[in-house]
Amino acid sequence: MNEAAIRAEVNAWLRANWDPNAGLVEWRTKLVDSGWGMPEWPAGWYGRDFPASLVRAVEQEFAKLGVVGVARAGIRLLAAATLLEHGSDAHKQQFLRRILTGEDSWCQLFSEPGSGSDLAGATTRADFDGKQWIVNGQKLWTTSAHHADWGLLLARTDWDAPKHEGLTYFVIDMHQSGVTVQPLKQMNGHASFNQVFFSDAVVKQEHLIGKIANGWAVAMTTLAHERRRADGLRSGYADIGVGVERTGRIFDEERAEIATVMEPYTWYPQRAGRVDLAVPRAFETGRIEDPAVRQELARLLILSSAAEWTARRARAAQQLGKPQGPEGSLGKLAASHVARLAARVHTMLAGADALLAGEDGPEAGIIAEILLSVPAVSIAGGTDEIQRNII
Amino acid sequence: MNEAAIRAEVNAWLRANWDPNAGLVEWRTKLVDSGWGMPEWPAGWYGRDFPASLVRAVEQEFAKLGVVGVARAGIRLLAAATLLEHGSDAHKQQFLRRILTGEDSWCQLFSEPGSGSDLAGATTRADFDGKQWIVNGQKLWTTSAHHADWGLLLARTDWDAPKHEGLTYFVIDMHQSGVTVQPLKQMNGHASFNQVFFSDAVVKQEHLIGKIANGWAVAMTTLAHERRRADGLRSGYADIGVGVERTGRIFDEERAEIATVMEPYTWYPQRAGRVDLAVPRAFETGRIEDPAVRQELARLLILSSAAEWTARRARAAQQLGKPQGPEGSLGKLAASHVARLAARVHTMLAGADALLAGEDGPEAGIIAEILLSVPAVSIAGGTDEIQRNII
Amino acid sequence: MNTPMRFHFTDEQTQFRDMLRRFLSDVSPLPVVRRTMATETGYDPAVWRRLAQELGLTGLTLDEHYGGAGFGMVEAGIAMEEMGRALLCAPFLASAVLASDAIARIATDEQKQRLLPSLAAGQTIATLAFAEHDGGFALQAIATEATRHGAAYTLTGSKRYVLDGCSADTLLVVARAPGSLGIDGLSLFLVRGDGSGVVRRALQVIDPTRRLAAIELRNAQAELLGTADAAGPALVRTLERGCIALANEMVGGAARLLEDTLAYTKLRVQFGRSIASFQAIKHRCAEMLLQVELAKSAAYYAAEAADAGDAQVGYLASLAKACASDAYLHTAIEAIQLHGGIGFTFDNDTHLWFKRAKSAEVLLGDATWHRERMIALLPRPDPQTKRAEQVA
Amino acid sequence: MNTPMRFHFTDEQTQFRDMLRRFLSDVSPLPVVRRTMATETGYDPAVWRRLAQELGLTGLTLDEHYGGAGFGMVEAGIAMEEMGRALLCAPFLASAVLASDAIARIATDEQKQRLLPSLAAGQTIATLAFAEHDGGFALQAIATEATRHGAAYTLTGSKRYVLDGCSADTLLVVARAPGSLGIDGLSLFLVRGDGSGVVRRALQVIDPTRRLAAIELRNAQAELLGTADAAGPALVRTLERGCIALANEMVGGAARLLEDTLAYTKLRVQFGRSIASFQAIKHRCAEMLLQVELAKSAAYYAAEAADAGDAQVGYLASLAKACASDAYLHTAIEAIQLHGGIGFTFDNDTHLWFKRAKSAEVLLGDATWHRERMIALLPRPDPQTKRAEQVA
Repeated sequence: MNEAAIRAEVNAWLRANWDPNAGLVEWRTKLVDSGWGMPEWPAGWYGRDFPASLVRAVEQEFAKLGVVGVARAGIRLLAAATLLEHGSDAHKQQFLRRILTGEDSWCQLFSEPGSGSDLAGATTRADFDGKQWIVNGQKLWTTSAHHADWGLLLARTDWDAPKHEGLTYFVIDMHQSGVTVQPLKQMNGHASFNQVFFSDAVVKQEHLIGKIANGWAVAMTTLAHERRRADGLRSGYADIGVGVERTGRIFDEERAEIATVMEPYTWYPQRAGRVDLAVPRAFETGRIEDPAVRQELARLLILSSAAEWTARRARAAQQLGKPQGPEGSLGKLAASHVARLAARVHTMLAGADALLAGEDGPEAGIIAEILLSVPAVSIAGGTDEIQRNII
Repeated sequence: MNEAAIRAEVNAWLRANWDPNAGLVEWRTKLVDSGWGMPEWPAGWYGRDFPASLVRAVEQEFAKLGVVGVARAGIRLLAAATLLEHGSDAHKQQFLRRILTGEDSWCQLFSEPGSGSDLAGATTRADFDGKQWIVNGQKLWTTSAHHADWGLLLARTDWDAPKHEGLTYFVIDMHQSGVTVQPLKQMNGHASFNQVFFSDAVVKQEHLIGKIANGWAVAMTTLAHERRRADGLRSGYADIGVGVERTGRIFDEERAEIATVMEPYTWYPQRAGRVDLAVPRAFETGRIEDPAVRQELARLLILSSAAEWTARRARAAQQLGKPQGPEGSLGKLAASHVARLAARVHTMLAGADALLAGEDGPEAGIIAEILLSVPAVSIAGGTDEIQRNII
Repeated sequence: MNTPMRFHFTDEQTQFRDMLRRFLSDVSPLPVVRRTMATETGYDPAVWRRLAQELGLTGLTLDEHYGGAGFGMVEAGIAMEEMGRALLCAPFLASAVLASDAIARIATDEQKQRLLPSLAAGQTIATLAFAEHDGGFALQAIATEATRHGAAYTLTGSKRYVLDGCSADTLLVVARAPGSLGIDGLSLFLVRGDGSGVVRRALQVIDPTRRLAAIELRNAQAELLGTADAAGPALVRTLERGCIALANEMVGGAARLLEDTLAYTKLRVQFGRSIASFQAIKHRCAEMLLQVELAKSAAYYAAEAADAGDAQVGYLASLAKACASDAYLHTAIEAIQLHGGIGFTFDNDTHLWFKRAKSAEVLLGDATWHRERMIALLPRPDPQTKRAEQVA
Repeated sequence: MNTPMRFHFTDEQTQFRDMLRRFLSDVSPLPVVRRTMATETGYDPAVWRRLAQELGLTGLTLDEHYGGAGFGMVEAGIAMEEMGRALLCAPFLASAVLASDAIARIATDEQKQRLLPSLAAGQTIATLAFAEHDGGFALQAIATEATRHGAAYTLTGSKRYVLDGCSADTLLVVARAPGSLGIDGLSLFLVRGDGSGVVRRALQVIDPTRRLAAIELRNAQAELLGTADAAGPALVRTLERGCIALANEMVGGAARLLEDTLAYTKLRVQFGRSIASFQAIKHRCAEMLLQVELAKSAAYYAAEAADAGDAQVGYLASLAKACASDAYLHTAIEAIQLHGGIGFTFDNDTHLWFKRAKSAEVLLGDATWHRERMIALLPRPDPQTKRAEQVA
């Protein structure tokens, strides 16, 4: 296919159909049916079987006009990718469309208390009572469960098989009495995750994905997409409509959608250490004059700048299609060093005020939130979980 | 036995026999035959079967008069302990006496290149040619080989057995053409260890210790004594004749003996970081005025003082017969932290002079030697080896 | 040091520790701590009474003459260490250590006779109000001024970071003579917590187990304790003892965190094996252990030195405080991370110690400040010593 | 930064690197390094000639006009990085970086025409003699004085830590006008290495691959380069480029050490398994890798910024130098320890890089000095930026 032609076609279609004052779902419905919303998807399922290069072209045309795309927030697209690969036509029929329009929100029900990053250790059970599956147990580290309509559930259906071979993959309706969602309060007062309790929760027989006892393979698909998409998804919103002023009903509705999804992550900048505040505060507090502070501040600037540049080098290499060097995998390790050092610097800068939180604390409590959030960086085991759940 | 009586008896015997102007060997011969030199040893073999408490009493009587004891330097006593436990009467007859008089010096031939702390991996071979054992191979990390008369050799005699079961323990005569001792030069210019090469070196059939293929068990005895004695031996000389002026031929000869044994370790204080030099140099160089230096210097003083006090706590608990707490095992880890930090501080204090060594370097080269020696602390694998070899 | 140190606790001291540990786990287990830290005052008067009446802890270091137990810094250190382990929420540091020591050093006999017995009995709670917004915990930076009216005084200024400042009956306020500088001209004053011209406000704190107040003084009625303008040097000593006490509290908390973490990692199974069996975890635990043991040694040594009247106690107090601050914080962060994601949740107890570590790190001056102070107190060695030690 | 950075090397630059790596492993493998570092001059004239004639490295950054290749700091960084990997013993930093840059910035056209071509061709070796015993590498501390006699000058003073000072034909000496202070009144002078009043002495160094000299000047004949008393600012730029070059040399050595250590740990078997499979070793290696990659990023960025004429190049040069100093030393110590006992022996090559790391750490100012300099060069942010970035 010829890229220029594609660009012209999508551009023409957008000019003909895009209306900032339409309803978000209304517009997306039109978009999804047009096949322009997910051009990389199969032609049969709201897509056009486009290769990555053409997909990028389409995305750029969207960006030029600042057009809102299909719903990407949360783990919707992971659910979709999993269903596309392992789901029946009935599943695709029932779920894919409402995923892309944003009507349905999804959550992932894999991790459990204690099992940490060892997903195969799941002990939540699903038993078939002859006409449907009855689920009992508990899941942890689920991010969007509190506003999810559907959940991707990994549950044990065979207790005699080796742990990887006794799991089955389901789609569970989150709106039922057997499902209780509880926010998991953190030491810094926020709650980015939920615990989900199942007591005789019900899963329709037809909502089993793939085959019985084949859940691990299906889950691997979800995780693979999670990793592959992580970056793309995170930037998903950032690069839309740069420089295009975004007014109109549709943008308001989209902003609301984003806000809901982002809400659990408002403290993440603090978790990262808020290096951006270090220099301004060093000057404002006058602590910049303290030679010991100067040394630590310099250490922080060195570490954070070098870490950022290392990430940029990795991205540049990637964009040039160069073989991915080791520098790509170092982000997390660097981030935890930065966060710890930033906390030390912010403590030095705050002086005795480091004792105080909320309105009494420096920066109206932001500094206290930093000090109480950095330990979350590079939590053994937990980390990947947490990182992956970020959109 | 009554301690007071023992003290009186040994004191009387010492007053009757001790002569600072006698020859070292002459005196020790008398001492060894008297059984006062090694009272914890069996009565049949130059000892008196004394319990630890009485041994300590005897040692104190020696210390009071500043009397020179039996030869303890190097690994003599490890050899002796091993022979006492696994040697035949003939072995004891031939070796024990000359060990205690200091006439014979010994070395340990266990470690090999590559095998690091995995002694059982030894590949030096010993083959029986019908009347004697022929040794070929190489040993590493042997400390006193360059002045040793005899060596404790662990060699493989069975190549089909599991690695621990194919080893045999020998005593080898170091004075023969088949044995070549080469000092192992270190990055700091010193040589604390030797490499020993065997090419068709000979071991008399009767110098096999214990049984064939039972070498590992015998070696364990040597290592056990090594660990148990390490501290005692290290302080072996320190607490002798405190406050007694030590003049006379016998002391000169002992000093010479000590010097020979200590020679490979002259750089060990530098390896430890020479914290004692930090404060004086900080003042002398005027760098004490630099706030960044003050922070690092304080860190060093905190770390080294706390490490010393931790060791003192461990010793105090030990002396009170209290159950040994964890603080005992932390010395090495602490030492490596101290050494690294000390090197950093000495570098800061030296300024540009940290580039210089020898006479051009600060403290006539001592600082350079510190900087080039600290990496030896807590060498992975190697460490224990090195530590244990210290007398 | 010229005084011979013991480097171990006597049997009596060990018994005291064991008794205290049992008592605290009985009267203030973690559920009680969580309940107490959610209250307004932040401590439980009932627990405080039992501490006073059953153990006489409130008068631990005061003379028998005033109804105290007459113990030294070592015993106070043991008490603080156990309280740090148990995360006890109580005005012990404020009242039984800082305030009691300040009065004992500075007040006249008549004043001691009048004030100490009720403190020793735990009937009244006192605190030392010296820190201010500018300059934090440095006595030199105190700006609050005392104005003399015949025999009486009035104080005007703003105190901040006052330990248990809202629950204390008695405020010991440090103020300076107009125009004085540094630690010269400082006096210690007695101010009634509910006195006129005193406005107290609870500060929002990072550590809910340690309450702080801001206190506004506007011509507040005050009674001079001891001699005017001469309290500076004594207050320095008092704060040094406070640092030693705090260092001991910190090692107690750090040691407890280490134990809990080791237990948890042994317990927690991942990929079919206890995560404690992962070598990397072992190494991190060994490093924690080292930090904790070093900090213990420094805290114990400083306490022993204080009782021995060691001339270097100021240096040693700063050393212990700096050492414990870094060790506790390091241990707390590691503890949270080795607990995995669950260690970051509010229901897991680890963060309670983390927050305590954070407040202890800053209280009475952070590690950087105390490291600088160490060097400032370092005696210039005479050239001989160096050469002498070179052989060692 | 406002200039758009590439964050990658062009294909030409990558080819230059590959070619250089092959060349160095061919002309200066480790046996040659060991032989060369044992010689009196500490470098091999034959290798130097090949560097000049076959690769034109000696004129890498000089204008074509003077027979140079006209390349920038990035290429110089690549050259330094490869030389650091290979532990090349040669006066490249002294002559091709510091001296060449100083002349190019300061000298008159006539002087450049006279001096640069032979430097570019590698026929003469020059070095920059600025550091002195008191004050080390700080230009402000220079005490050597220049006395004017009509058009001529004589210099008197003591220079120290002069790179390749004994083998250089030409000494570029920094001296000050009598009575001047700071970097004001500094001039750059040309002094013949064998000139009268010049006494050169090789210093005993910690790193045998990098030679230093002490140079005594007693009324030494000198030719003023460029304008009198105005060389200060230019010399600051020259030393910044020296720091960037040195930072690149350091990351080359560190990266090589890391590779060797990984290879060794994979190779070395203990208790029947490769020690690389020990998780604790893996973690130490991951930490080394992080340090090396961070230092690379800083060194590359600074070089690119220098070529882009970035106004913050001074700040970035100090950042890169401080980052690389700590990373290289950390890597070198870890490398020795992970090699086990053998890593501490003279026959094992690891210590050669360790010593290079040690000399690079100190040369041109240590990490503490450059961290302080970074902050001194930090622009005071306007209050807006902070709020702005808060959302990011």
